[in-house]
Amino acid sequence: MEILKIEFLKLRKKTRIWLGPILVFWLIMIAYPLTVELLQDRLQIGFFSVLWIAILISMMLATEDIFTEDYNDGSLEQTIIQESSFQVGIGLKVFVYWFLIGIPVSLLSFIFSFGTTQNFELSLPIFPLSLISSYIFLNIFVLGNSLSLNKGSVLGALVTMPIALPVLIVLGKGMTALQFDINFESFILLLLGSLSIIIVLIPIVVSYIIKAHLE
Amino acid sequence: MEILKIEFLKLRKKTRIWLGPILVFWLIMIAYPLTVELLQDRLQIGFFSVLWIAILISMMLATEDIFTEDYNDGSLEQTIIQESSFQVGIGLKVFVYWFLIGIPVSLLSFIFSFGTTQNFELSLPIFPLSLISSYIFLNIFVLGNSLSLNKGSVLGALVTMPIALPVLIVLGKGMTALQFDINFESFILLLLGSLSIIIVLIPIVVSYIIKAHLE
Amino acid sequence: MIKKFIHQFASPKTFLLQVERSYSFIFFTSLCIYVFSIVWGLLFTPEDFVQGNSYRIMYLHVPASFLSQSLYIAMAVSSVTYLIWRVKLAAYLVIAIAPIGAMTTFIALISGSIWGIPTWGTWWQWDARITSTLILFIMYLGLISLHNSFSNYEKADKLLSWLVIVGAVNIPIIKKSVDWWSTLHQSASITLTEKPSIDPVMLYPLIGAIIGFFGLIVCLILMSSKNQIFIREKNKSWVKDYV
Amino acid sequence: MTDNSLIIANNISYKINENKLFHNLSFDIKGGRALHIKGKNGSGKSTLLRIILGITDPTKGSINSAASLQICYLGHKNALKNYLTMRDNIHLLQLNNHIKLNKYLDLIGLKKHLDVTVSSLSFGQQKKLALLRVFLNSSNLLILDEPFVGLDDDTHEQLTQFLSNELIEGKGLIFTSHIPCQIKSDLLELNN
Amino acid sequence: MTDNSLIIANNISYKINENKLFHNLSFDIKGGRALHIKGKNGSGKSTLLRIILGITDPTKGSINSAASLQICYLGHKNALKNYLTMRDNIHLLQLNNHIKLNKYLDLIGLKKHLDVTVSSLSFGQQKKLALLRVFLNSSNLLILDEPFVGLDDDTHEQLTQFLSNELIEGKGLIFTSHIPCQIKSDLLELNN
Ligand code: HEM
Ligand SMILES: Nc1ncnc2c1ncn2[C@@H]1O[C@H](COP(=O)(O)OP(=O)(O)OP(=O)(O)O)[C@@H](O)[C@H]1O
Ligand SMILES: Nc1ncnc2c1ncn2[C@@H]1O[C@H](COP(=O)(O)OP(=O)(O)OP(=O)(O)O)[C@@H](O)[C@H]1O
Ligand SMILES: [Mg+2]
Ligand SMILES: [Mg+2]
Repeated sequence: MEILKIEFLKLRKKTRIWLGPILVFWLIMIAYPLTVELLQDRLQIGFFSVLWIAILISMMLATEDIFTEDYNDGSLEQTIIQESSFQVGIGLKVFVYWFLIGIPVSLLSFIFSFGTTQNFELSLPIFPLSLISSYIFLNIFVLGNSLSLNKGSVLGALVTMPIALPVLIVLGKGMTALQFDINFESFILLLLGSLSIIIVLIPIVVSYIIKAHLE
Repeated sequence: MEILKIEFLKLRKKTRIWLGPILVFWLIMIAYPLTVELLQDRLQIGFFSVLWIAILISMMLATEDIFTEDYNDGSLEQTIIQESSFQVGIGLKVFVYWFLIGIPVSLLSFIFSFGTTQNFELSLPIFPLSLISSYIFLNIFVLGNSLSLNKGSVLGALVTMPIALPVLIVLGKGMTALQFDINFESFILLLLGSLSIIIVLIPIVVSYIIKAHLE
Repeated sequence: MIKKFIHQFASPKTFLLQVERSYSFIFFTSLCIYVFSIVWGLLFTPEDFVQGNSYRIMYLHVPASFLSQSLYIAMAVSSVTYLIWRVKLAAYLVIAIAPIGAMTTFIALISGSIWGIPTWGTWWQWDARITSTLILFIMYLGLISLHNSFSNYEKADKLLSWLVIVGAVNIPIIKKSVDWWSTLHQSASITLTEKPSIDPVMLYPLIGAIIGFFGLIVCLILMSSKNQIFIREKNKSWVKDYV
Repeated sequence: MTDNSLIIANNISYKINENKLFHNLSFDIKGGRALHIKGKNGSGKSTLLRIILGITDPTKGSINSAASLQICYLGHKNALKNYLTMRDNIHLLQLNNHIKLNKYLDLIGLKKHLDVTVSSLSFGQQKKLALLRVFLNSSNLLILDEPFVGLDDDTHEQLTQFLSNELIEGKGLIFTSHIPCQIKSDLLELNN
Repeated sequence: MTDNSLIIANNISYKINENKLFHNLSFDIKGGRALHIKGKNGSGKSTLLRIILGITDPTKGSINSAASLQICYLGHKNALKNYLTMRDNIHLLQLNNHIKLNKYLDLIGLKKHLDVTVSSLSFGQQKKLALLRVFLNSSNLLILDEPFVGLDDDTHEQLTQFLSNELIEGKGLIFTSHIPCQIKSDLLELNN
């Protein structure tokens, strides 16, 4: 619990880290209709693609410095020395990020979907879908950033994109399923299943990776 | 000229800084079709929005660390002491970024457009459009980043958004004009006009902001 | 006990001597098999009545596609070996295979694209399997650049191994993509469990081509791991003696 | 493990990319004793400390530590958040409720700067703030990597005083320093 | 401006948030002379150097500098790129073709580390690399903020030697240091 409190404090003080990605998400979603001619049905077609990409990008931005700063200023060493369960610490950290960034973004996703499609049935499932997918993306990018720690986020993106793209494929398929009302739950279940594995495995892997970095 | 050479050298050595945004651009463009059902005509509809957003985002990423790193490690002080014309230095720096990131991204834009629309007439103008808009975006984001230099604030993002959105609108309108073959040149001229003002003013403003930061 | 055995068996020195002894044998047999199969496939099999002659690019495409995944699996196995038993040789193998894997994936992409023009009428399609092969290619590039970005080899080895293992989730996705989503791309026609759905006249040269190509790639890997060993253990006395 | 040894190092060696940094070092640290590690730049002092901390694995040999061991470490890096104020940093270090906080804030003279962001503080003031972690430690082994760097003479003196006191109270101390200091300690020289 | 004065400070004062750091300081630096600025942590030494450099404006007073003035500055921060190798850093500093590069690389003993990334170097080695900028300078005024920090005794000695030589060659030197050193210099104490 102590870890949770500190992580929250840190993020609260550094507004940019959590507000930034949310703003970028918002920017993309606003930018989208601006760049298309404003016919309702045309708007809808590309809409969900843009939505998933926006979530992907904002989560990428959110995690960009998740460890770099602590690594550079030496805090990470201190954490490793003191904390008995480093993995749990990482898991909680990702959770805090998700709480402060993933949840607002998911809410915004729902709002934008409703605003665009004017279809409540279709928009409501967007909320759980983006909750889950944002958490998955966060975890994946955290992995990438731990790998590329002081090497810059690009390497991280390069390295994790291949892992993130399949999720996008599933999301795309899921939206089609939703629109044609076939078998939508199985996609949610598939994502939830992946998430439950990822949520446990990634913090463990990341803790090993970070320890290797610090050596 | 000396400054230009050093900037090029610096960027050449820091591959991630220029290659990264290009890769992210590429990845977004790849991610897009993954999230849509794979029918050629549906792909085309959202395509240009995604394209402009991808350019926006990759330019944002490109400039993200344009000063922070130099500020934190003390290089910026050294530059100010040595360089007689700091503004020109900044202008050149932005130019180098554009040369190494904006131009390849514009080329990729053209290629992706052609690949998706299979329409050469429509895709060719994408090249100058993205050349100009990427330069504008770069300048805008450079301004934002100079504002939020060492602070954990979102000041930069907040300031730059209102400036970036109009450009997106113009781009969107420009695309419509292009598709219906009306008055396309005037959009290019409008963008070129804005660029020519921005290109002079922003480096000057930024140089003052940075000096204020260092005091 | 097991650990000791592995370490003894997998000492770079033993490995190198072993390579030295068997290299030329593997090389020449696989070369013969590959050339023979290709000649057979290209000259002595009938034209396909749907695809005409264009299907013959299969003798390059199928082995390359097959190997692009197999090599990744080989890397993943080596990575696990390295992380659990700390076998240095395994780490050398991982980084030795990566560029070759990237190369074969690239061949698969290119040959597939070329094949696509006559058969599908397009050289590219955002189809699940093709896309995931592209992703695999990016993955290889990512692995290589990750390893290159460290000056401390031990660190680079560990990080690379972790990434390889995590990235292995892509392999089943590529394998299954054709079954999950109806796509343009052909589904597997050679499996271990079922009777092949391909005409035996084309099948036998194809199997030969796969085996031959496989052998040639193995030779490449052996060369590149030899190279790795020299780079990494250049300070060891036995390497100095050897050179 | 003898009665009050905090850490025992057995024949540890360390190689990096096949270059030896040190070879077959053995030593132990008891409560109440200090160990001063000396050596040229790049001789491996910091690396040795990190091995003792368990961050880095030695290539050969092993480190045994007492079950009661609690380490307070300060490295070359301050582990502070530059963009936060002193007050927030103290909060992050969870020292804000420490009973001796005020005493030591007075001692290092930083009380009036509590609301200044760390990046605006002078180099030495930042180091002092980092040292607060040491002054308020509740550990039994202090591991300090060049703690005297950047400190003015008064603070240097205060730190020496403090560390000597901790030794008297039975804590262990391992430190490196290129700057001569008055702490009674055993010496370990690293030469490559 | 007298004949060989490089910099003249007239009654400069500096306040930060209405706190005086120093008040009415006047001094001048001539070629061949060194000025050692002393003072407690946070007394404003680095700030004074930044005022001399023209980065910060003094609250009152002015700095006049000779037309020929060419400054080489090394602050608390090394101005190195941590993620690049030594070789690349030297390249960025445009010192890669300097005729004396090899001599000084040998002197500080970093030649064999040319392809190691700076972040892997030891603290002292990083400082030495930063000092390369000073060793290979082509300026007539050196401004060094605690250049001896983190250096081992040999390197400390070499730097002292080098700086003394530069003074003999007629260059000016302003530096701060908490560590005592053997450079013949005038003293400027800051007290608040
Ligand atoms: C860029 C385009 C293409 C890519 C990336 C690609 C990729 C692949 C991959 C990954 C495999 C899997 C091998 C395995 O499962 O072991 C494969 C096999 C195969 N591909 Fe392609 N392919 C492409 C185009 C084509 C085209 C145009 C054709 C012919 C119409 C084709 C025909 C085949 C066949 C017959 C197999 C063997 C399937 C089997 O027997 O298991 N591919 N390809
Ligand atoms: N990747 C690497 N390749 C080669 N050498 C390396 C690498 N990483 C670290 N080193 C070397 O390991 C040594 C680490 O030394 P360490 O930081 O322990 O020195 P130190 O004794 O603390 O020195 P200082 O007094 O300067 O703090 C350095 O000589 C450094 O050059
Ligand atoms: N925003 C601010 N608010 C209050 N005080 C500030 C602010 N910014 C800087 N200061 C004070 O100005 C002084 C700057 O001192 P400076 O860095 O010049 O010290 P110094 O003499 O170089 O010390 P050191 O020996 O530690 O390097 C410090 O006392 C610092 O607390
Ligand atoms: Mg050290
Ligand atoms: Mg100072």
